[in-house]
Amino acid sequence: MLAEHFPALLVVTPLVAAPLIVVVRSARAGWAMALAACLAAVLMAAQLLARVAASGPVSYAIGSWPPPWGIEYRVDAASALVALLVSAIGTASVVYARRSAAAEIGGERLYLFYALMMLCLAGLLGMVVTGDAFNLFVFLEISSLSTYVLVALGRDRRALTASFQYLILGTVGATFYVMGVGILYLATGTLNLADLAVRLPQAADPRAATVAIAFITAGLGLKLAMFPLHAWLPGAYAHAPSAVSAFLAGTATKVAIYALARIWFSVYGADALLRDIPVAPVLAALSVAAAFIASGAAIVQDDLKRMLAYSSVGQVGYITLGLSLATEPGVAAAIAHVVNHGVTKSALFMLAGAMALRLGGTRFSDLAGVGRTMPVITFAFVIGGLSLIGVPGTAGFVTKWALAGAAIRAGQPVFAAVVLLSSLLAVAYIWRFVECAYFREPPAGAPAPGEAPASMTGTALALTAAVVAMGLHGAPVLGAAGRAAAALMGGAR
Amino acid sequence: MRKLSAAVTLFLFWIVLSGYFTPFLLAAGAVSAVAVVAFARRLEVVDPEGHPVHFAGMALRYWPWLAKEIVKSAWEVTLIILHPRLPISPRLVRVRSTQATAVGRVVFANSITLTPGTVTVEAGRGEFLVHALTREGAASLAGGEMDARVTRNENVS
Amino acid sequence: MRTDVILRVVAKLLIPFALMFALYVQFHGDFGPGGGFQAGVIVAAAVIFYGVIYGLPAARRAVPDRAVELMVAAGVLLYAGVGVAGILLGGNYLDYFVLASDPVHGQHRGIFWVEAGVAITVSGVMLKVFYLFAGRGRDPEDEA
Amino acid sequence: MSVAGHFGYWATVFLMMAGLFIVISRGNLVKKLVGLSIFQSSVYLLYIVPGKLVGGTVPIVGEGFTVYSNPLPHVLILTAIVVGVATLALGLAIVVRIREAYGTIEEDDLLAADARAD
Amino acid sequence: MSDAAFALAAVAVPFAGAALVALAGERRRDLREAATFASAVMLFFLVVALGPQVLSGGRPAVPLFDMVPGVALALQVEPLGWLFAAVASSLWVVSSAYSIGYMRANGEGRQTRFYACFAGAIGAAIGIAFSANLVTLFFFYELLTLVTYPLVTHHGTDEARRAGRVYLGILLATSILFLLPAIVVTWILTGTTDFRPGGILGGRIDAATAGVLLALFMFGIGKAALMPFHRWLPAAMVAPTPVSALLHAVAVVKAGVFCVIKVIVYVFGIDTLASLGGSAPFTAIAAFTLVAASVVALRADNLKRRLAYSTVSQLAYVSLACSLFTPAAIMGATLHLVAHAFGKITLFFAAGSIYTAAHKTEVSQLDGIGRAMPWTMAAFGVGALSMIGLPPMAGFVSKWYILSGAMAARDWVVVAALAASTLLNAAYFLPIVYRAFFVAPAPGDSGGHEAPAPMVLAQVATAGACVAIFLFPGLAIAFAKAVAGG
Amino acid sequence: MIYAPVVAALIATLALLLARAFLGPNVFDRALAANAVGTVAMLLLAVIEFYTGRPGFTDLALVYGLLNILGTVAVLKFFRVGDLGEPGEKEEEAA
Amino acid sequence: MIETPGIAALFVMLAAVAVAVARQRNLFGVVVLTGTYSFLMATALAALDAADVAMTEAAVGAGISTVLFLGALNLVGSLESKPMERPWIPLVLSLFTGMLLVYGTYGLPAFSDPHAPIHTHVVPRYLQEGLAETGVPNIVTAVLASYRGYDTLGETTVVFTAGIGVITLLRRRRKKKEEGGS
Amino acid sequence: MTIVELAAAVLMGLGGLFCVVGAVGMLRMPDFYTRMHAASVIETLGAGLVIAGLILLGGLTLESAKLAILALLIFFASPTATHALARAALVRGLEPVLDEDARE
Ligand code: NA
Ligand code: NA
Repeated sequence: MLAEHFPALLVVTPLVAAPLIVVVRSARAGWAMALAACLAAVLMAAQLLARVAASGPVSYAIGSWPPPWGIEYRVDAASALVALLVSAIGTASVVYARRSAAAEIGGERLYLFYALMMLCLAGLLGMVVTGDAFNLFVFLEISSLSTYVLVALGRDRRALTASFQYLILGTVGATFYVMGVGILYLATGTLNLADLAVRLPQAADPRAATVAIAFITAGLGLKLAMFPLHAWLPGAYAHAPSAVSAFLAGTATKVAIYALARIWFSVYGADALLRDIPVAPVLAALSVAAAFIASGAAIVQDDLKRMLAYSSVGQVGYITLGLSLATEPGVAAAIAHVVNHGVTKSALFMLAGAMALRLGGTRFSDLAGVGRTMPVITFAFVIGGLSLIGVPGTAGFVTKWALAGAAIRAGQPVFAAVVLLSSLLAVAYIWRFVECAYFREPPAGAPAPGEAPASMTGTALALTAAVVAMGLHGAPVLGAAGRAAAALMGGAR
Repeated sequence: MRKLSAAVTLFLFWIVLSGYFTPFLLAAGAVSAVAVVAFARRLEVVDPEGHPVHFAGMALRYWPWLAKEIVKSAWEVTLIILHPRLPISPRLVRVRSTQATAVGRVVFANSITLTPGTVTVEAGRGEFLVHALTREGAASLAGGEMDARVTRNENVS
Repeated sequence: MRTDVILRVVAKLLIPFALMFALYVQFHGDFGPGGGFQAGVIVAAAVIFYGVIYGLPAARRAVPDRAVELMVAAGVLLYAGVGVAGILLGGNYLDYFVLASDPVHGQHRGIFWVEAGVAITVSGVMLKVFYLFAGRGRDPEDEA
Repeated sequence: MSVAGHFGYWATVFLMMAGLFIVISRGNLVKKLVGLSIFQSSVYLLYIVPGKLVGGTVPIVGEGFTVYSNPLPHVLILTAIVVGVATLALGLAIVVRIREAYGTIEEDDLLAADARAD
Repeated sequence: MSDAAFALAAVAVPFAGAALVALAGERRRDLREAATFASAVMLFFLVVALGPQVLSGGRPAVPLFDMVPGVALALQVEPLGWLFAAVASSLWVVSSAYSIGYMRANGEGRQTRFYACFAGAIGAAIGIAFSANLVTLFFFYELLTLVTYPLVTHHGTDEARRAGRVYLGILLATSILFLLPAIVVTWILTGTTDFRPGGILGGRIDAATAGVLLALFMFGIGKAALMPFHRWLPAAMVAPTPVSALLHAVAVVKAGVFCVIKVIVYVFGIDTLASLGGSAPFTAIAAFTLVAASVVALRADNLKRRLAYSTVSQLAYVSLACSLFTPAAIMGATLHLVAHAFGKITLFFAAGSIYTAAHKTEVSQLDGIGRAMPWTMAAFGVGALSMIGLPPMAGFVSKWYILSGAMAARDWVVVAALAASTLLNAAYFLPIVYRAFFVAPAPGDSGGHEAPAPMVLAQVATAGACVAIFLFPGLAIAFAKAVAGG
Repeated sequence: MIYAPVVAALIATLALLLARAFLGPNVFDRALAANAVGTVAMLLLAVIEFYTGRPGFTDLALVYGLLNILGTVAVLKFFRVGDLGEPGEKEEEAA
Repeated sequence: MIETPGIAALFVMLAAVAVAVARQRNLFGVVVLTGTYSFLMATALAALDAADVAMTEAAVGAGISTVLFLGALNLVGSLESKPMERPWIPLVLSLFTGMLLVYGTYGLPAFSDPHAPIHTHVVPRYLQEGLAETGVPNIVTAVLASYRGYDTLGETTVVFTAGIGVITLLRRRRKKKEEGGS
Repeated sequence: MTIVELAAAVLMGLGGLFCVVGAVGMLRMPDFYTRMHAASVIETLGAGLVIAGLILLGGLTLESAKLAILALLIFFASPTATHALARAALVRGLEPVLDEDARE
């Protein structure tokens, strides 16, 4: 049965697609191969999600070496869900990139772009399904390195500085992570997450565990753009090629969040976090700061993509706030927001990219009157924006609901208030766009009315439709997130 | 011929490095030697300069003398270093080189450099520019014994 | 100024031995320090040494860009392919036990090929990176 | 629990601090990458020093040896080194492009140039 | 077709109409306006068709999606919702006619967007009316806010944009900050958000929590315009008059008070609230709003602004009635929802007619206008009397019930507030009627002419309805009784 | 015990060479010191091989040697012509 | 027992080079010092019985990295133009991180403690069964290529990623006239 | 300790000493060019004696042959590197400190 190898093939398929694309050296074929790999990943992730829901976690011993001696791949309700999200957004981004990347990236480098996308996807998927702390680092680096290049491919020269900044901070973060893992290894003698969960409580010295989680949280916090470690994100998202922004916004930070949750709850366990290690309150405080400060910063940006990027930092704050509750509903809400916000932000970056393609930029001065020149794209953007606010009928509402509920249940109504109050900041920045798009006259010499190419518009609209569908029918995502939280908090075993 | 001798040399190199005499590793060594020679030919490094078989005899005739010279001058430099006043008289001198081939010149130049107290700075045709630590070092080099010995060995085969 | 005669001759002398040494490191990774990565780096270093002394165009003639780019991809494909072979032969991914009738022999086979894959990709990448950096300061040229 | 028994950790800590300091404090992008390399290399010691057993040997199984130092950290750090050089190569490539695009690789000048563009 | 399908269709029809309007576009304006009118009529018949079933105890239910686990996006028709839907749908028919006349006569731009959003707003209002639970209600509530935003900012001027900010700011902020937490807390306390007769919070809540929760609901429903969250309503008056008429007399503001009643009756339960007590602060706020808004209205010269503050004050009647927690008062609140709708829309229609025919917007300009526009000003008079609560107008019926509720509760503060506001109502409405008919027009004022026929017809129809409800209150009272659990 | 003196001497040598590498004053001094560090490190490795009785360190030393010369030549080549890839005829720029 | 003091001495030298790197402003000097750093690090690693790691560090650090730096310096210039200003915040941040690490590692087993968890868990199987299970006496190779072969696949992919990344970043556009070739 | 071991220890110790001397020279010499000569001591006598001592310990084995290869590598590579350094320094205009009488 091939299906039993899906945990490995899920990652290997895009990983192999990358060198194949390099061998073929054709942008067109590269696109087709990338798309095929993405679709295969989606199918495998979906099958795994169904299988895990039906019959519990799946463990896969790579090389047939049993864990903890070999590297274990482990699919449970949490990893399957995130894997499905990542591969689905990857698919959408590849479809979107067909025209978008061709327009933004020189022809002779285009096939390399697809190879890098596949590497990034493989890296992210590997981070999600691996059951080994060090293997996670390896795949983290695969995704990071490819991301740096993808960001640097942006048209504007600021893409280069953004990419460099990301490289520095990303590497510092990854190194912090490895230090944390190293301390855990020294304290327990194992790298397998499940084995760590068993052995960590018996480890001689609690200080090591505390410092290890501090390093791991800081390291992954850099990757997930946790406030105030988010400095790299706005530039990277704003100046990357549109397809890359869309892909990263929906996946990269989300996978880092998943990894953090995995180590927090599956290895350390909520009890230890709440009882012994004061890391949850710190995270909560930073999350609150993110929700207000980053969202506030989003309001004053002059560039739409930069605004979306700051919004991402704020929205990540909601997710980490959910994690910091360290309760099952809180984690479930966080995971649900990972999915919902991932889809929403991808859609928004795609729409912004469509505008950029037609208008030559996404500064607000470029966007004046875009509601008339690109009515469909603009309307879809407003829908996506409503999801950032958390208006009912959009995906954002569903998770805000869950998050507020979880906060109140956890006896932290203040956090619920934070979530709701800060979403008013989202109202402000989205309405800034609305007023710009609908109340200002298009600048002289603006392009005649017309939408972006169909493949871009279509993908963006499909994701927007998904945002609405997940908003109206949010139970599947919340249900899956609830199972994911249970899997995370039930320990890795 | 040169190719074969190069391959054999490399295979011997392999034997020394390896120390394992399993069929697989011996075969691997042989294949590797052939492959390296093939690739090195692509790089155009297997030629009289790169694989100077004809200099093989030199190892026995010239090196012992060179070793003696090295020890001698090393000791001199040691004394200078340890001398409280550091009695040096550095200078740049031109030294005649009578070698006909590039390999010969390189042997001479590197011999100069290998001998403490003198360094070949420029290895031109017929004349080297040498930096010497002391007057005496420069003078002994100007005496031309080393040049003559290298040239003699160059002409042997 | 012309290429320095000393460097030229010593390089010619050293490079074949460096390459041979790289292969030794590759094949003896089972017994001593070394393996695919180190061997790949040494191979690349030998060619880089050549390029530094004889000039980038000479190195590019000897080891063309197209071939290097193929190596970059081929090594990963070889490595990942060994894993797939494990699946095709009835084991898990990267399961070497099933690569031969005798499990230990299978392990040997698997390790041999994955080390080869590592070496190919590593040497290809190192070389390509050198080409790109060293070639950056010159006129644009076709890299195909 | 003696200070001397932890000298490996001290070395790790010092190199980590030095590397991090260079990364943060220096404005030259190449210098930052050098700092990053040192920062990453501190991890080598973190992993490998505790794996050493005095009286043990290289973990190559051979006749007459029973005590071996721990091979697992070696494997992990091999990977870390490779990751480090990969990052370095990419970082330098980006620096080269930055220099071509901006004419400088000093962080202050870059920030100023970007600020002018905004 | 089952009743459930009717209910679903009732929500869907306006949205379908909006889509049709958008598709027809500016080029085929006849088709576009035909689509508007046809949807209105179809909606009206669908709602009417549901009536008998609901009155006889049927509760057609349509579960749609599982929005969050345990809470579906679901529709259910009950008497209060039906009554609200009936008012909204019947008035949409009338105001469609009125809008067509108004928009054409004033040569307004962006009419496609206008009609599409208009239809969407009605759809959202019907959705609110038929929501089966708090989450569905919240969904349509927010949708209504968003879809009316383009209507408020229709003119695209800076003033319109500022008004739009106030409108959205207050309505979204109150709903997100207060209403949503209230709903979440309800859900956590009870595990459900369904509207059920007798409420769902009974026995699960103490007095203090109930007080906080009630405050969250009352202020969270910003559309009910309780002070200090009332400013969006006057701000929204920059919109074209049909918008003010339908939305800010019927759909939006009624949605607000409708939600208040629905929450009190079906979430808390009158009995629960009555047993917990502690209504005094809300009563006080409602009473204050009632009187204060009337005072502001008295001082407003701009006609639409005066009407807007009148609306704020009239909405406070409903809130006040609700805060009494007695069946009679709830009946009165329900009836007032109906009565005020017909009365206020008549007044707005008249104001729009005056603007269209005479381009006048200020009360002080209206001297003698009754001579040129007798039908319009007659309708205005009927509406004004209904607002004051004098027979033979609909307003009398509802105020009667509210007053008797207050007397039954022996809440003399309420009684006093009602009396005071009735006097104030009279003070700010009657002078307008007086000026129109009994003061000579200013010199140089040409006097003008009557408004276009569709507009006149519409306002006469709604004025007639005001009288009709007084004369035949049975149906409305029957529904109101069903709401109050009588 | 026969190894202790030589190890100590080699480490002392390393320390002194490092001092030169720090003091410079120019890049040639540093490169010279670095090259010597490589050589001394090779010797140290050879001694370690005999000290531990495990083969393999000579391989390590050979790698050092090969890369030491590569590194030094690359630095110098670079310094002389300012470009790693040139065969050698590029004009000199003032430093 | 000369290992421990020897290793400690190498560490001290490493630290000294790190400081020198921080202070050196000529980037060529920095590159040369970095090469020295790598040699020292590799020697220390060898002394710590990590022969494979030492070989890799030497090959990478002293060889490839040097070439890479030089290739880049050729293109970006070699002098760090600005001296350090206000180093206090970085210093405090680094010190804080360092102190955290000290705190965390202080309770960990001391140097060369054979009862430390890393010597008693997982690894015994590699050392005792590795030769029999894989036929490879170099346990590092056995673990690298087989037990944790998947990590090494990832590592190869990292190298691949960096390679095509650099190609993507530094590839020149083809000349117009050369188009249509392939 | 056998005679061979003793001899080896002496050789290695001497080699180590020459290394230290060379390094001291590196510090004491006044300029780059003169320092090169000090470095030569390390690379010739220092390295040679240490390796000779080790070969003595190894006896007639492949291990010793390997050490010989190592020595060869040093003897080929280090003068080449030194030469390259010197040449580069001179070409880049680094002036040597010369004795007064050294005017050729
Ligand atoms: Na010399
Ligand atoms: Na190995």
